Amino acid sequence: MGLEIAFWVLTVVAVAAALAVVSLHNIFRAALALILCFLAVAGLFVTLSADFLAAIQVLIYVGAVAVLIILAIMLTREVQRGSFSNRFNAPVLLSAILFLGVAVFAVMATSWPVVTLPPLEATTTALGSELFGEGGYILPVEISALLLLVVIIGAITLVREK
Amino acid sequence: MEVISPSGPVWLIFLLPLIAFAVIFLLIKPLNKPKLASFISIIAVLGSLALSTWLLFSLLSSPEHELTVPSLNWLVVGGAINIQFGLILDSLTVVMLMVVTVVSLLVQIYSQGYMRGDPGYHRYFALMSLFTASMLGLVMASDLLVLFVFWELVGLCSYLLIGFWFQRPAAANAAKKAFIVTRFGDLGFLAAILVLFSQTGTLDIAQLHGLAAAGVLGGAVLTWVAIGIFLGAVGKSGQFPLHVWLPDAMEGPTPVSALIHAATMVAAGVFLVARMYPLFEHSPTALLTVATIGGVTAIFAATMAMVMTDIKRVLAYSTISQLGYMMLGLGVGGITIGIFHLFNHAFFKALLFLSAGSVNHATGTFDMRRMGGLKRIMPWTYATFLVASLSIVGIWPLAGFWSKEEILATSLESQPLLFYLALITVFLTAFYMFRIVFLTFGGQYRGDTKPHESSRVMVIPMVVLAVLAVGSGWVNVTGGFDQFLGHGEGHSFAQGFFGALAHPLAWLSQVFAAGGIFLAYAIYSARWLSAERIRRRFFPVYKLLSNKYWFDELYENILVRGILLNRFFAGLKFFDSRGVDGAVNRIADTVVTVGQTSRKVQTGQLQLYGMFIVLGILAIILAMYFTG
Amino acid sequence: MTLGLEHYLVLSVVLFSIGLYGALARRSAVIILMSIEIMLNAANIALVAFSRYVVPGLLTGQVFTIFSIVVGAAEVTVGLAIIIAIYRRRETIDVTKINLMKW
Amino acid sequence: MEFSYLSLIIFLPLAGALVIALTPGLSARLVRYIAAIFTLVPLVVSLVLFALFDRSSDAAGVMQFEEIMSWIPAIDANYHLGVDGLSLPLVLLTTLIGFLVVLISWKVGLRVRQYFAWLLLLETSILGVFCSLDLLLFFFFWEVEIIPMYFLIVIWGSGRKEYSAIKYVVYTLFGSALMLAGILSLYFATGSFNMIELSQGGLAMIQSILPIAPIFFLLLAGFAVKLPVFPFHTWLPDAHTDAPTAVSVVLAGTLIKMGGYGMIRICLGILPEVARDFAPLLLALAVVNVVYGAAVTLKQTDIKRLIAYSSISHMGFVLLGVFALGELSITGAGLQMFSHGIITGLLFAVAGIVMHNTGERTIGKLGGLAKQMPVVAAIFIIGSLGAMAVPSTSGFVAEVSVFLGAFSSDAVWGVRIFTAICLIGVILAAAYVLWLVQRVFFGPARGKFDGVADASKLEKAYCAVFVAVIFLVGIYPAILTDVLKTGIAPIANLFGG
Repeated sequence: MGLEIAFWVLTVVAVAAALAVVSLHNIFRAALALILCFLAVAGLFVTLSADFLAAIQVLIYVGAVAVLIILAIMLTREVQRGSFSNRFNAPVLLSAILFLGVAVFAVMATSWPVVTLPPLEATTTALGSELFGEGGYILPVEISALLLLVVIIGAITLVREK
Repeated sequence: MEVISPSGPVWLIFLLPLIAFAVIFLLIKPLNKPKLASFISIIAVLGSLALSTWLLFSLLSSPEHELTVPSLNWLVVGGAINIQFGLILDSLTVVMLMVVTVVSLLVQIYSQGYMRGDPGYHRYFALMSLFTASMLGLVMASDLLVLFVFWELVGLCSYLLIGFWFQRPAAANAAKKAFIVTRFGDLGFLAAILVLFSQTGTLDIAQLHGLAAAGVLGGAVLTWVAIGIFLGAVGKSGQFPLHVWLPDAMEGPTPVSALIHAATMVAAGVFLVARMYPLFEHSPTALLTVATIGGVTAIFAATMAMVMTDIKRVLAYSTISQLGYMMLGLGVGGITIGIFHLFNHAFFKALLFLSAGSVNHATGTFDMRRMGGLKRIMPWTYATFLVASLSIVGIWPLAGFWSKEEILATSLESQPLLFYLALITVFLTAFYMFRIVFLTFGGQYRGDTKPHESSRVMVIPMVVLAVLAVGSGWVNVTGGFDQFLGHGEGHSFAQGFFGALAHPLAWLSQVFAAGGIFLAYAIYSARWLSAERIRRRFFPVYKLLSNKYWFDELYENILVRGILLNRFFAGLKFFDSRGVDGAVNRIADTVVTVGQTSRKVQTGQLQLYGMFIVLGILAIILAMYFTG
Repeated sequence: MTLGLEHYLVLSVVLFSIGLYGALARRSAVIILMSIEIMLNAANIALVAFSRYVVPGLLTGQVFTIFSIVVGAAEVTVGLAIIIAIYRRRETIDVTKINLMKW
Repeated sequence: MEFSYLSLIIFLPLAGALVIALTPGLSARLVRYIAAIFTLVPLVVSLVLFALFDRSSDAAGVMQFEEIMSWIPAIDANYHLGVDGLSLPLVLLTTLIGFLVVLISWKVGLRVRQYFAWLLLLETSILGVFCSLDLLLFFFFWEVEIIPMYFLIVIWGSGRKEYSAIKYVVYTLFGSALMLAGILSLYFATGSFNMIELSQGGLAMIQSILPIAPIFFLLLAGFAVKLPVFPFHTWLPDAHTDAPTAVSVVLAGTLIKMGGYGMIRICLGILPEVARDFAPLLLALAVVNVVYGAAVTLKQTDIKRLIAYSSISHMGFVLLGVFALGELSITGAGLQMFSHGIITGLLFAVAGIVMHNTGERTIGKLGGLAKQMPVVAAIFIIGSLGAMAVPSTSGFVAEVSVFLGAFSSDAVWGVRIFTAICLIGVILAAAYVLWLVQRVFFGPARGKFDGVADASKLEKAYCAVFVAVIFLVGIYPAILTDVLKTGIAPIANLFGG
């Protein structure tokens, strides 16, 4: 029961925060709403028994990404300009709603192969062995590391003053 | 048919001048030895003459008057075509060989004097050799296509020789005109060749003769083929209505005119009809066409000859007129009559031109109004010209008489109307020839330069030709020529010589001829009648004649320039650049415009693209849902 | 009614649609980037939900989510760097005005 | 397997192009000599092939000097070369012209290395077309040619060169796109790219229900643009007019022959039934080409443009010969392709000399040049004689074979009428050729051309080669007909002789 309450609360928060991100005039506030949204998602991860993921979500998204975004907003002085919609506001909205309808319909119409087993509880260890263990995902992990390195160098190169 | 051996010398008859041409063009010209060029050319034609004479005697001693040599493959494609390069060695060939080599030899000797000092001396003799070679090849060819090859080469050589002084626009124009007008005729010839080939699968002349005789080739097809061939002859021989090139061809050097008018170019047409005569024989329509065109041309050209003031032009029209006689002879009589006139005509017409050239050499002009009184200054030229004139008029017993009499006699039998035309032409011929004689040689000299008799190298060929102009006709006095070429009765020389006068027709033609001469005397020598007053009296006629019936205007200005070039072809060009190419460009422009317009859909706004991507995905999902 | 896979999936779809709208309708590059992050998160929710309800014993979905988060972080970093670079040059990050490459 | 003569011929020019393009620091002089050597050797080799070629009647329809290697096994496309009596003369023509154009280009001074590299690449692609026995390989070589042509026109051309170059490329691509569609349809219908198999198996090989008439027209489109056939001809005058002299020579001499060759080899050889059905239509187009082309030629004022239009008229004779479907007429078409290559090549080369030396190309502004440049005039006149098919030149033999063959062919309805109309082209040819000669070379000499140089030794040399070939073929046509018949007889047999 508690799980359900948590789900609904977090859902409401997440959706509201997301709506705020796309509709707020003030970009800075939008960024703050985004952080809220991220946090709500982290909570949702918890309700899905993905505690390690929830932690990462908070660390990376709330900690790193959100900070980066705010930093960018400051650097580009976007706050004064504000957020406006472009010429295609209405059609895009319509498309998005259509998409929503179709996707929800698809979700509802599909019979998912749901299993009623209980979830693993201590996911951190399991994840660790899954990622680094025998027959696991060690190569993608290494590639991710490389990717991050490239991203760092790329970002530095891009923003470096000539 | 007996194979002549050795056959090498026979081939040499036309190869010798051809070799001379190549040698002069490739070897002598770079050395710049003009004298050598003329000697090589003359020696070559002399060799051909000797070989032709040898061939003549071989032929005379052979019973069928026909020999043969092994032929060579020329154009052979599987079973589709088999064109042999062979030689026909019959009496017709050998007569033509003699005419061509003799006239060519004399003309070339004469040219040594006439062309002295000309910068194109080498080129002249090289082309003369080629011209002679082509004509010799033409008369010997055994296949119609090979004959056509030489036929075209003859045309080409006359193009190059008429346009010899290419820096004169008139000469260049005349050359072009000659080639194109004769090409019109050649079109008929070529069409006839195509029909013959598609009907029979062969172009061998002897075989075609056989097919025509056997009746395999007959009816309308044969008539059309014959008329097509005749069209070729009309072009080459300057018959009405394709005569317009011949007078203009006077722009070439005078010896060239002599050769063209006597032995080569124009003779080729008459020869062609004679060569293909077995085809004509089986089509009365074709024969009638030949005779009619011949008769009409004879009088038509003679009328124009009466008013020309340029001595060479008068002679040119007289050639057309005489060629008309030959065609008439072929049309009403047969090979022998036409060819006999060609044979005689070759000598006296060559002589007339050479004499005219001699006069020109002395006075520097061809305009008879600026001549006169040359009788005393140039006695040799005068004498030879007079002989030739009497011969062409047909005065007994000169050469022209014998052949012209035969034509008149045979035409009276079959086509009386054409006979009257021919008879009037006799009168006209006498008039215009003696108009030249009196205007040029009689009276007082009206020019500015100091005329003189020509050098010996020019006079001697003229004298030789004069002898031939008197005596060439006598070969048939005994009927020998007829027998040689075909069939006929023989009789003694004396019987023939004087017997000809026993016929009343002979006297009639003599009276007409004398009448013409007398009229010319009355107007131009004795001046009992004023030429000026006659001209004014008959001014419209004079105008018509001196403008050559406006044929040149009709062809050049109205048909070619006015209608074809400026209207039709210009229209086509406009259509090509605006219509066809314009359509292409318009299609290209349309594509560009469509692109310009439709690229606006590509706003460059990624977000719009994103929206369409979403809509696309939705469409795919829905499609998948509803279909599957 | 107990919580099921459908709940999470619908939530994911809703978030995704919101992000989609934001990414396609906003002018500011930063907002667009933020919207894309929302979409990424929506996808992550779906991944984790599938992992939870379809194969509870395995953690494949979560592993994927980790990679997804890494890639998302990388994307944000580069994206923001580009935005800043563009801003330096053109004094704007309005995407409708960034059209030098058009045509 | 015997020695790969054909690969050698095809790829030597390419090798030359690579040497020129990749070796740094070559002097212009050296580049010319390299180009000359790398085109002379293929010429010599093709002469050797010509001598070795089996002319006996057993050789009819047999490919000689065949080479075959797998190229793209997945779709059964092979590197398959070979020549028969039809293609060998064209190979010889291409190598001959290929060598001569290097000499013609001797005076080119702009970006010499690039120029000769493109020129050599061009030769490789044309040779490849004539030697390919695999449709895909054929198409490959067919397309490669566009690249060097574009650059040659656009960089070394004159006048509206960009326009002409683009027009050339677009036209050619238009045609070859349709042709590719045709080739692929043929492949899907029969499962083979092999020309020999296709022509021997004929339509019996067609397994699917694809209609064959559209395939025929798709294939024909590519050839028709190249030949060119009215109304696809307008690229030709533009390209010729604006291209540099040597490229005009290649274009007229060999490139447009690819069209005629393709028609005989592919349209006739592989799809004879359709060819017979549609022959009257194509003959009508041939008549238009001949007469209309000649009529438009008469009104041209630019010396190169005039020659270009005359090509359209002359290619009409090729079309006439091909679609009259008789053995003699197709042989005539083959002769005409060879002969036109030499004659028009010569005319363009000489026109190039005139333009180069006088700096003038409008006919009306030229005149009396026979006085100042007698050798050039003589050579040009010889070329003109060929163009108006005067006997003893190759043009005569070719045209007369076409006429005789077409008129006596009974494979096609109405062929006589079409042939008869085409005769008009003969007169018009004489008219425009003589008019051109008269306007440019005859008449009083003009003072402004007094210092104009006559042909140089090199120019005399290459013109002499052209002239020699013109007369050789004209006087002794068997030298070509003996070879042509082995290739053409089997194709003509498809139409009952």
